[in-house]
Amino acid sequence: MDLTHSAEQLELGAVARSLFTRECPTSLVRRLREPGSDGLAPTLWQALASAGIFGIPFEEKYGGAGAGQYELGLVFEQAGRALCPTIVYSTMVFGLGVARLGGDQLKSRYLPDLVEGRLRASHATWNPSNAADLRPRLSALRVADGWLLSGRLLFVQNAQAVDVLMVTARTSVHREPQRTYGFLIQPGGAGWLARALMTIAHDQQSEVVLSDYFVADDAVLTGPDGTGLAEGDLAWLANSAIALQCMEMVGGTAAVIEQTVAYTKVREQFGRPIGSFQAVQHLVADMRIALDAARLTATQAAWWTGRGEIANRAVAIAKMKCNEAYKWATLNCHQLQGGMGYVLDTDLHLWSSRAKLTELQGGTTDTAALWLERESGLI
Amino acid sequence: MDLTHSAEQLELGAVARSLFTRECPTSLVRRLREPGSDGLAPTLWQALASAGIFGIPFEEKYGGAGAGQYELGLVFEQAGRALCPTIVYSTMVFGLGVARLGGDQLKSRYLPDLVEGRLRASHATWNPSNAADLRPRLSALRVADGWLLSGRLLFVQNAQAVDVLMVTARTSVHREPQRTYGFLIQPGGAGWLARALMTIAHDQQSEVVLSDYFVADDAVLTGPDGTGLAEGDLAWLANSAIALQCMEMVGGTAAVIEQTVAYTKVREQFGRPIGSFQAVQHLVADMRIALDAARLTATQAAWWTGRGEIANRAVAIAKMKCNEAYKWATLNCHQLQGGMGYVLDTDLHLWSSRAKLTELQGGTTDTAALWLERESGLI
Amino acid sequence: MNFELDAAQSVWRDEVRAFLRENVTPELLAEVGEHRTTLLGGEVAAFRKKIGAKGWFGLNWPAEFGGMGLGPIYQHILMDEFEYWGVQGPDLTVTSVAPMIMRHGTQQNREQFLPPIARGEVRYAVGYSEPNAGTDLASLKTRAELDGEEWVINGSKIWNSQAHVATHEWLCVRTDPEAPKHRGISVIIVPIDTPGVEVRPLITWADYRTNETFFTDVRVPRTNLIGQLNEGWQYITGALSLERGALTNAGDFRRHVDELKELVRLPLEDGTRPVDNAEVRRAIAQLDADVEAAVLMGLEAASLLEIGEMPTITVTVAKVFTSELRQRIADVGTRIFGLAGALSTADPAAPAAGRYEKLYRNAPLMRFGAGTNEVLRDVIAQRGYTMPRLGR
Amino acid sequence: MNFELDAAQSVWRDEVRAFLRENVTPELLAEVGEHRTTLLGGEVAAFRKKIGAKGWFGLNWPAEFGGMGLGPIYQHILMDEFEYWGVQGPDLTVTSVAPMIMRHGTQQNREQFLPPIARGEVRYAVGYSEPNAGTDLASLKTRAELDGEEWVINGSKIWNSQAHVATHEWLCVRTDPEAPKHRGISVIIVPIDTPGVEVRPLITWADYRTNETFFTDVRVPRTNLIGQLNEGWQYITGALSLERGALTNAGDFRRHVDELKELVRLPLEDGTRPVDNAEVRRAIAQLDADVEAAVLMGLEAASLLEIGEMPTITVTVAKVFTSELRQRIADVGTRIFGLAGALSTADPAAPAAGRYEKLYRNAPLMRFGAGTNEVLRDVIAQRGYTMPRLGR
Repeated sequence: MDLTHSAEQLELGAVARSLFTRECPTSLVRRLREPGSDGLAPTLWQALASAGIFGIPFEEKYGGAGAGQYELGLVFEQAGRALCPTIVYSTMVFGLGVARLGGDQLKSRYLPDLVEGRLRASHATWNPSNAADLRPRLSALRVADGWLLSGRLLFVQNAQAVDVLMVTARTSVHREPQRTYGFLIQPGGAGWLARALMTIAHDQQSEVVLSDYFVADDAVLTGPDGTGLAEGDLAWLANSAIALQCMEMVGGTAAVIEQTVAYTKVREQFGRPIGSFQAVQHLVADMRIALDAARLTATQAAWWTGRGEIANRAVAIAKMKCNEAYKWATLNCHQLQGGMGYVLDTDLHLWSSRAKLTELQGGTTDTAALWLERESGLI
Repeated sequence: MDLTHSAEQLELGAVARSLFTRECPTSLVRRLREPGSDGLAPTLWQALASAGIFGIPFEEKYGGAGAGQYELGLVFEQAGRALCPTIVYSTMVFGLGVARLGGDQLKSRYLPDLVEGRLRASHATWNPSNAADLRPRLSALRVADGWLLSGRLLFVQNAQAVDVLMVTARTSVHREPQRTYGFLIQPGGAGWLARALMTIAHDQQSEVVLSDYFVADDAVLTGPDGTGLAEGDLAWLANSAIALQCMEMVGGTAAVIEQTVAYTKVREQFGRPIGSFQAVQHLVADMRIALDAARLTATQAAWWTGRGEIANRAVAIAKMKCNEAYKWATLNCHQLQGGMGYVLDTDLHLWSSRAKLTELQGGTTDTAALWLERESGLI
Repeated sequence: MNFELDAAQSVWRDEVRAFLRENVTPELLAEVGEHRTTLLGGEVAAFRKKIGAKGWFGLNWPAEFGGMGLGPIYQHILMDEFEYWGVQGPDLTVTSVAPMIMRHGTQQNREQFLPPIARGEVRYAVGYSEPNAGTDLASLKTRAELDGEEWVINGSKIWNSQAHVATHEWLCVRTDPEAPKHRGISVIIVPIDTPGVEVRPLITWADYRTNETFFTDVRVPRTNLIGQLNEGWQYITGALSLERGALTNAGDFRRHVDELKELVRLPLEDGTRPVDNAEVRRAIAQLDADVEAAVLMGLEAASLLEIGEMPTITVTVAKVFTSELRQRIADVGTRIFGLAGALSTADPAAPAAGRYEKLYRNAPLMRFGAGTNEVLRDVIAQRGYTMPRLGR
Repeated sequence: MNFELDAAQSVWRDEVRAFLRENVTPELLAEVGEHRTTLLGGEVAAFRKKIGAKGWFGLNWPAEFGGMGLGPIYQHILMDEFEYWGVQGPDLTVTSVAPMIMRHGTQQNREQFLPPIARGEVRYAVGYSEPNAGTDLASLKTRAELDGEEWVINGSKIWNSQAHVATHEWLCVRTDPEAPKHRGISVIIVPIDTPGVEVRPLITWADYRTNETFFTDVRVPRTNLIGQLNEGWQYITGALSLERGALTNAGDFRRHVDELKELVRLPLEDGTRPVDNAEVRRAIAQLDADVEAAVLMGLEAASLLEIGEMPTITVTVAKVFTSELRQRIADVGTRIFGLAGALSTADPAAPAAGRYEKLYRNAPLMRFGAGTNEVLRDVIAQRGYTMPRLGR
């Protein structure tokens, strides 16, 4: 039991922070929000690859650092501070999925490229409004040498910009039980139709409709014995993704509080900095208290999922606390920054929009509370 | 549409306030909380009778003032300020029940005495935890010249101190449909068993168990055509009672805020009155905002029920707002009064206990929200 | 005490409703939604003209100024209905600026400025805040100096909403720099097209356009001074009170809650209905109750005005309460539809056409605007309970 | 970063649990519940003796002072378990007073005062607050003047909890009335049975007894001064920090949530079960999540202490958070059982034997006690974010 970071962990956080500060300024964030942007950020991407960020959680035999998934969470905390484009996140979640669900052949095919920064990827293996809902949205029909996928996927991150996408589908094979398989598919081509969704955060999400979209057998995740992916593995992947997202939210929360505190120290009204007013200080204190609760619970969730545990309880709690901490911090920061922080020329709204989006992504506080109730046996 | 009080209404409030200030000091409230107290307050009672308070809502032909039930609410607002013993409330609710549900014979038997202050009474015609649940807890078996009541009633106010109690029971008569009748019964005697309940507010509530308790036909409320009491009339009575209780809660809320503000003006720390700190002022402002919401919604509920309407929506909203305003005001006043307000020698806890009790009485905020959801067609 | 509309009030409400039912078209609402537009186009202008024709711009003005002489309750009913329908009725020009001219203006002020307002020919922007004088309004620095028969104005105003569509500016200026900060402030009316006035857009997170307006050697006649020299502070604090009062009708809140009650019955993507979730029902019930309280606060303020009392505390309480409630409504409206709640007005699949996503971005403004809630809480404590004012 | 107990820590937790399972009897709990009793009776005394025999009173003391030399994590585990079981473990005497003597006391102080504490023979009450020096502790006025080889003490202390069962008072006094208010304060140890000490009960809303203690010409040896003359302020602020730290284990919170999860499955009077109500489930889930956060705050504070950092902000955050959470737990515990939640410990039909009704009355104390949350929020802002201190 030790809730402090090791020297290596502190160092990693500092490196990541300075990398994002340098390579992911808000000017980049703004550019990626523009209509028609593909959401890619080549310079940042290259810097992350060079710094070895993509390899952190993966085994050395695939080129990774084998440094542990929790360490990846530390990087995402810093990514959240800087509003790092979501393609980094969707790629890493894909990687974690392949590493957990794939056999050596698929891992060898994807992970080395991913580690080197040559692969951009995403995933759609849970209900984007409820990460505990793992029911596949696609059906898979058996054909020669492969499968035909059909169905509709909503809110697929970066679907139109990535090289590969991990999806799940329910198989339909004569005289066999229905199974959940994973499929690694390339966006585009026959049977692929995608529409960009316009969200509050102007991020890259799409609705994807597949119609008899062909996937060859060598890109299918069938589970260890071919009888389908274990629900536990899919749950672990979803929970790992939520935990990493919570780490992002923690970083975002810390960032807006710090920016706002800095503003209150220089903004003067009634002849004194507004940061000297007790009402302002108490709003800041309340944000800090919520941040600490979010940070500790997110850290716990990232640590346990990083150890390979499903950790439903820890993840549910983290999502509940991070959702509210981040959202209310941005709204309260608007209050403290007033008109100054409310115009599009200033940056606060970039975090505010992201906070609302991530609150809803994977599950609202109400939804996460249901996970916790289920885990406690209340339902 | 006019949300201000007439000169007469203002005058009535002022008279009631000075009456309660004089006749219902906290020394009386404390005495009535002592173990073994019967909850009666003869001097106060006499003063209320002399001032004509008991007759306010009743017709002149029964000795009342015919001044309107809303005016009674104005009195209860002042009663709530002073923590008036509940026997005034339970008696008036009984009176409203008789006036609405009874025929001329029963009204003539009870109302003149009540108006003159010669009758103390109470009632048990709804689930004390949920005023919208009107199902009788008693069964009534037909016998010669009357009925035998059996069953258990919980949380009957002043059951052991009153002259008469209005209860409802489900009739059981061969070849007839089950009906809900009202019964006006005298506490004590054969088939009556009561146990005092110990509540946080040290008020007078009892569990009453009736076993073949005989009631003569002339004390039965059978409804206009003998087929039972209309659910709408019972609902109106319950809602009227909740609305009046809400007026009490408003008075209590206002009282604790005012007392506490006065304390913060004289209590000095760090060389200045604590009431000059912005954090203290904002806590007071928040209590005031909640109080105004409670006051306006309670007033609305008392006004519509006073006009004879069931007013489910207005009553549900009033209960929701009053519950939270009163409870959190007392808890926040503890925060502002600190140790000084926390010892039994000082008075704040008298309101704090009452606030918790009245929150639960008739329905918590969650319960009242269900009334509102039902009224909105959401459930 | 009376919670029921009387016969005349009912007739009035029905008349307003009938007017709105007939004239609030989808085209009008579409144009209202376009906050970025530099000039409001034909639909809004035509709608304004119809309101003018009804005489409703002067509904609360005394007959001597060409108004209908209707009381605050009538005004409240009208504003409430307009808000419910999501369109702007009488704006600050008639609810706030004109009453101030009537109350504090000279006879010449009244004769000159009121008739065009009554005819709906002019529209005022209100110039209070400056970059360093927001919450601390009395620190304003924009100067007006008398040069013969003209005022020469230099300075700038920020958060100058509507300036890009206004004809005139109701401008607060410093006319005596030597006086203590609350003295030495005056109000001068400046036609927006006067040379030296420059309006630059500021676009907010809600896509709502406000402005920064610059005044460089702007010259207006000496007679454009409202009322007495250096007495402006009391005029504008009066106007702010009226403005806050006008914010509390909550008709739009009632509309949101009514709409949410309907929307939650529709199935989501995954076939479930939000209304089947107890948390969703409870969230709506909570909003419903709070909106009811907000509605009553507005009615109480109107009732107090009706009997001649200035409802300072009531409108201050209402402003704090409603602005924070608006944020909660927006939050609920964006979180009960799952991730679809994040879809914006730009997305055809957005629940409620993205109105709650937009409201979410809009809501922060009302919490810090028109007096930050922090200062207003001070006001509630200090004026509502005479708590000591000691350095905040 | 490691969220798992290591092998040695697990062994330790199991040892503590085994001890508690064996020694926390219904009789002990009944006596603990009797807060009004003037002297704690046989069960508590016997239980304390058993803890002393385990050496646990000195668990975090260095071996040189006869302690076990275990670190803050071990202490945290022990406190957490004791709280879960609802019994007092090592109290302020050993967790707060003794460490201060070790850190700041003279050699003679240590030799004289530590061994009896280690043996469990003595129990300290902590005398800080005075009627006019509560939150503003540094305004304390109780005087100690040197008269030859003795201190002569006059004044009074309030909220002097445990004084009626203590053997000694850890007393803050003013020893230099001329110095600025934070200087000139010293700490002197006063045996409670010294002539001139009078302990008068103050009974709180929670039936919990605290005291007002009067000191009239009380004489104690000069050597009872702790550490250096007039340096007391830094000792007591250090002790307060430790005290706040000790408040954040949240073991009792975890117990409440576990218990509520079970209680809501039992049918109420009317046959319904609270757990079948979605609102009740959600309220418990919210508490569950918040208690988890509180637990982690405590563990973080312990972890920081373990690596030699003083977790000032962490314990301050934790104190505010846990004290307000306690109030919410009590509120939920009294409102999910219908009106039966109002039944007190005195009523045999009370849900959970009235524990939540009692907690509801108990909870206000922790919000204003040990530093009011208002002042602590100032501390979080000013020390956590270096926000300017300007007259609060």
